[in-house]
Amino acid sequence: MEPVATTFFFYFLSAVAIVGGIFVILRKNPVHSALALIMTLLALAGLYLMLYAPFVAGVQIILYAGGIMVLFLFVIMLVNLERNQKEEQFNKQWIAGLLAALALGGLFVFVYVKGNVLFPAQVFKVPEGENTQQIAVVLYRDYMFAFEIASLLLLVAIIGAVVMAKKRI
Amino acid sequence: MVASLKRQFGSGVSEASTYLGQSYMVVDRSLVPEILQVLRDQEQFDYCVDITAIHRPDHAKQFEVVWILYSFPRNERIRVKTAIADGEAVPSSVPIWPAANWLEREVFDMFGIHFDGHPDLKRILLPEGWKGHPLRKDYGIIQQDSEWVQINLGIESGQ
Amino acid sequence: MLDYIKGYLSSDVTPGQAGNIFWAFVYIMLVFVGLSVAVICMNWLERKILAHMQVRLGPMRVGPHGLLQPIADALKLLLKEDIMPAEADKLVFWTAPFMVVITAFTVFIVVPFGPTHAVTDMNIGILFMLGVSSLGVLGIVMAGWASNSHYPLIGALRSSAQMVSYEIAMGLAVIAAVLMTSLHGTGIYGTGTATDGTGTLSMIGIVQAQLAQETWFIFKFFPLGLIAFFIFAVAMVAETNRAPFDLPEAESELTAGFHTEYSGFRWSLFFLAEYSAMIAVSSIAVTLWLGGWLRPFPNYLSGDGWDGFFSIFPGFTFFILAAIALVGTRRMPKHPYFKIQTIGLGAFAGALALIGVILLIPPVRDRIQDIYWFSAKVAAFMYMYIWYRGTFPRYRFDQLMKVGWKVLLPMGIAVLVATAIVGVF
Amino acid sequence: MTEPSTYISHLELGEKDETYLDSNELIINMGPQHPATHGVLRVILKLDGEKVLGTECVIGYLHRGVEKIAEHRTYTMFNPYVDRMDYVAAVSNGLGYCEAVEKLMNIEAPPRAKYIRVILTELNRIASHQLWLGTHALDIGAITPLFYTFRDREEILKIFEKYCGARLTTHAFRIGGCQYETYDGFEKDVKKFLDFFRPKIDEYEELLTTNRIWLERTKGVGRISDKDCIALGVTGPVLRASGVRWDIRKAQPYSGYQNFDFEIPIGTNGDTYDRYLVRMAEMRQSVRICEQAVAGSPEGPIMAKVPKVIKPPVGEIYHSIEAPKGELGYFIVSDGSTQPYRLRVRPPSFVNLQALDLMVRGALVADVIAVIGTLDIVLGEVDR
Repeated sequence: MEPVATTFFFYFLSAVAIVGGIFVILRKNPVHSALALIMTLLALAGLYLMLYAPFVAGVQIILYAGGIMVLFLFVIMLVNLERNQKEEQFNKQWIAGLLAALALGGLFVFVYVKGNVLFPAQVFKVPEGENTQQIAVVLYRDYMFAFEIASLLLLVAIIGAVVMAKKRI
Repeated sequence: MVASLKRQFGSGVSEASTYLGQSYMVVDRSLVPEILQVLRDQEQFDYCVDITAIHRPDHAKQFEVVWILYSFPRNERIRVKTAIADGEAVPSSVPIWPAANWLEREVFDMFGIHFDGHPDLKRILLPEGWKGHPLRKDYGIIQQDSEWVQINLGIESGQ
Repeated sequence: MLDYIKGYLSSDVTPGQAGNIFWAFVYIMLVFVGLSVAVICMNWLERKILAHMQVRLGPMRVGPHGLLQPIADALKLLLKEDIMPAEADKLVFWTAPFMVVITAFTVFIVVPFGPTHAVTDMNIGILFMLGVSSLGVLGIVMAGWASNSHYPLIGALRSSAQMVSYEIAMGLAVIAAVLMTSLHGTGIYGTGTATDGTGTLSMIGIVQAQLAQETWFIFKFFPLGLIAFFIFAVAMVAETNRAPFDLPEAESELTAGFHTEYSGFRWSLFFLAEYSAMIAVSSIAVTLWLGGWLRPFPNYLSGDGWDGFFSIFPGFTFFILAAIALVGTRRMPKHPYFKIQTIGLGAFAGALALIGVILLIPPVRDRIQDIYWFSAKVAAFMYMYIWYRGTFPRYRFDQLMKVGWKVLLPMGIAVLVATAIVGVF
Repeated sequence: MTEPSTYISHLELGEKDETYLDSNELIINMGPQHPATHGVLRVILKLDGEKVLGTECVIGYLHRGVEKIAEHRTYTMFNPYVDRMDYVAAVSNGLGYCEAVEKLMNIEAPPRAKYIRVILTELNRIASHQLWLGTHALDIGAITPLFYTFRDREEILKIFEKYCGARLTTHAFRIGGCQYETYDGFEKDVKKFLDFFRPKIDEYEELLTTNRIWLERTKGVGRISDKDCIALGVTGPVLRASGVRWDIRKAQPYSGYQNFDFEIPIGTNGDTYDRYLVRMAEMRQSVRICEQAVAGSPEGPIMAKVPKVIKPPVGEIYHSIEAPKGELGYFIVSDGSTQPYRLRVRPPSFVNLQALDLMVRGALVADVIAVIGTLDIVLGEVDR
């Protein structure tokens, strides 16, 4: 299917993502922050769709928005919210934060200016219908070893988390 | 059994007999915890059926506190009674029978009799902050704590 | 413009794939209206069926046999005062029901009622369905948290834990079914014609694979398909918060769980979402394991004769319903007070019969086939839902988790591995 | 008997549990308006997530001052009031009260009256257990048994209505016997009901006894040992489910129960499932008693010789019967006038409810519901 109103959707989704991101850090209430983060993640999923990567978009929704964020909210609702709301939102490290933000901004500007040199002018068009299959081939054939290492690392992380969270085993 | 108790505690057990096939004993207030303990441990009265009180305003000692006990091994009931004056406290029997907890609270609620050593002696059926103890004879049947009703329910009268 | 509209009619793909926005919009409206009607019917049916299971009559007053009860209920809900707790988080409280409803309806974009009867066919169809329906829990969590009250909060906590747990088992069962689209098996399991061995996540593709392999996936690699189906059938009840897994809204424990503080219109949105979510997961189950829109035995009982025989089913079903309604008119009390009700029931029977006649007109008959078989299979699931509710006590939270993590999850992994092994060797 | 293993301490709301995650302890008000608290019981739950750290019952929402009313009514006038305490088992309440006054006046109801009393009381026990079963199952999430039990309970209520004109608050007995001779066909009605009802118990059991979810929800839930039961004064089916074979109908027979052949069903584990089984078995035993009572009911008067004005001599009496919920006792102090000087009701539900805290500590919220259901409390009796 030919894309419709690509530019509009690109800017719309980008704006949603950015506004969501800003709300994540501006809201005092952690639940609001989490909801804003979900908004950002959904907007990103939309951007993936526009890049002809439906599988990544689906996984983004199912894992991040549907899975991880639900757990986030689960934990946030359990902890003491009243105390968090009283806490100071911007602490003393704002200078370092500002510097980091400026550096990142500089990088973005650099990429934007030099973008035409660094990236191909035309985005490589992956056939949408085979996106999932191609990811599978890449993951499980070309980068099998890296994939397995990553999964092993995650397993270690899970076990570590269980050990740390459990009082006695 | 009653006879042996009488021997053991002497004049503390002022009356012990049977009326309509039900045995009861009247004991001195100071001996209450001891006698109840003995009744449970030696005489096997392991089940505290009820604790209640009777208000007799014409007596010198206005209140009569009644323990109704039952023994599973002996299949027997006994009533232990003691008379106390208004304002006098009775030792709590919660350490002997945990069942006494709410029963004593109810007696406190209805008669205003205090139980020494009760873990959480407060009103149980009436709301906290209520004035008066309704089962006393001087408390009228349609009497109410109108102040409480007005403050908490926002109405003139609960009647 | 007219050509644009007409042009689609000759195509053999979904409007989404054809890029025909007009027909996509028509399909969306059809699905939306159909779903709303289905929810209304479910409302009435659930009350009636449950009532008859429980030796009572159910709604009898509003309309003949309470047929107008759902409409009366809907009116009542719309007219009810909309209460928002004073301490509630207004924005989140307001958004939550819409979140739930939108996700519950969005998934129907990819549900294939027929080879071309879907709004669109996505390459990641099943993934899309699981993903979007998993967003529904966010709405529930939001509702529970925003109410700023303990019972909804506990309901939301239960709901989030439950959904995340059962989604995993559900996903494993789904992957097993997706694996089957590419695997044909050999030896005793060898069936159907060979393809290139690539599987598909597309909802339509999955049904077409079942058609090509000449088997429903529930029977494939027996008993692996059946076990995977069983896992999904259990997990989907848990996903939709229905008895015996209705802990997030357990009325005897949490009064009404996450929607305790909701009333009127907003509450009805939760209701709508619950039922459309039930239909959605049932659609997944039907698509993945029960051959989707395929009529019974399309490969063995093929030929014009059988096609004709099966094609009269939709009309015939409506004739049976009309006959039941007619019998109902006969059994109505003869008292003049019931005259209007009797006439109404008769008119209803007439309407049903008319629909039956329309469904027998050849062009309609051919096009309605797929939708009929799909709906019939989904309806069977809906009946099961009601049946569960009438039969089972409620699980306790830890037992629910135990079932999810200690029973369904290992079973799902085992089925997945076994399917892969059986399929390859 | 050794030291009781429990000591009920009240709820300490300020106590803090050390956990790695700084999770909040939730204080939840369950009731007084809550679908599963069987009326207006309010339970304050202290929760860690879903785990119950402690409970505190707040009762008294239905307090009507029955004991105070008794002091201002004559013995006859007070009789209908007792029906309003345990309104589910009004007949049992009336039996206990009438027998207590009779005992105080040293009169005895004639044999036929006793048989009528036994029939009605046992029917009422069945009705009470049916209501318990329906609501208990509903609390646990099985909605269907409720309608089955109510359908069958209706038959009992019809018999009550035919006998005395009232279905729930029957006021069936008078001091000294029964007011009414049985209507024509009473025996036939009761027999018909018993024959109708016996397979129905199997039907209930079919729905629940081997239902896996029911087993998981009830087995090991709200366990209480026999020692704890006795220490807490818990009586009735709850006590028997913990393995104590004690029933006042056998231990200290009243109203001619010694003439009937029946068994006391007991449990072993003292959990919710055993209490369920015990009550189911009790229904069967009640059917047995009713059958014997209908078959063997003698002819004769139904009212003893009772003076027109009831004026018991000065004295006091404690009389208790085995109500469906446990030991229902009346302690009456007479000063020789027409009104009781003091009337104390020993309500089984009130005392049994004390065990709630012990039974649900460490359990989950859902278990609290199951345990409240299994204690079979009636708030009218708890609050009086």
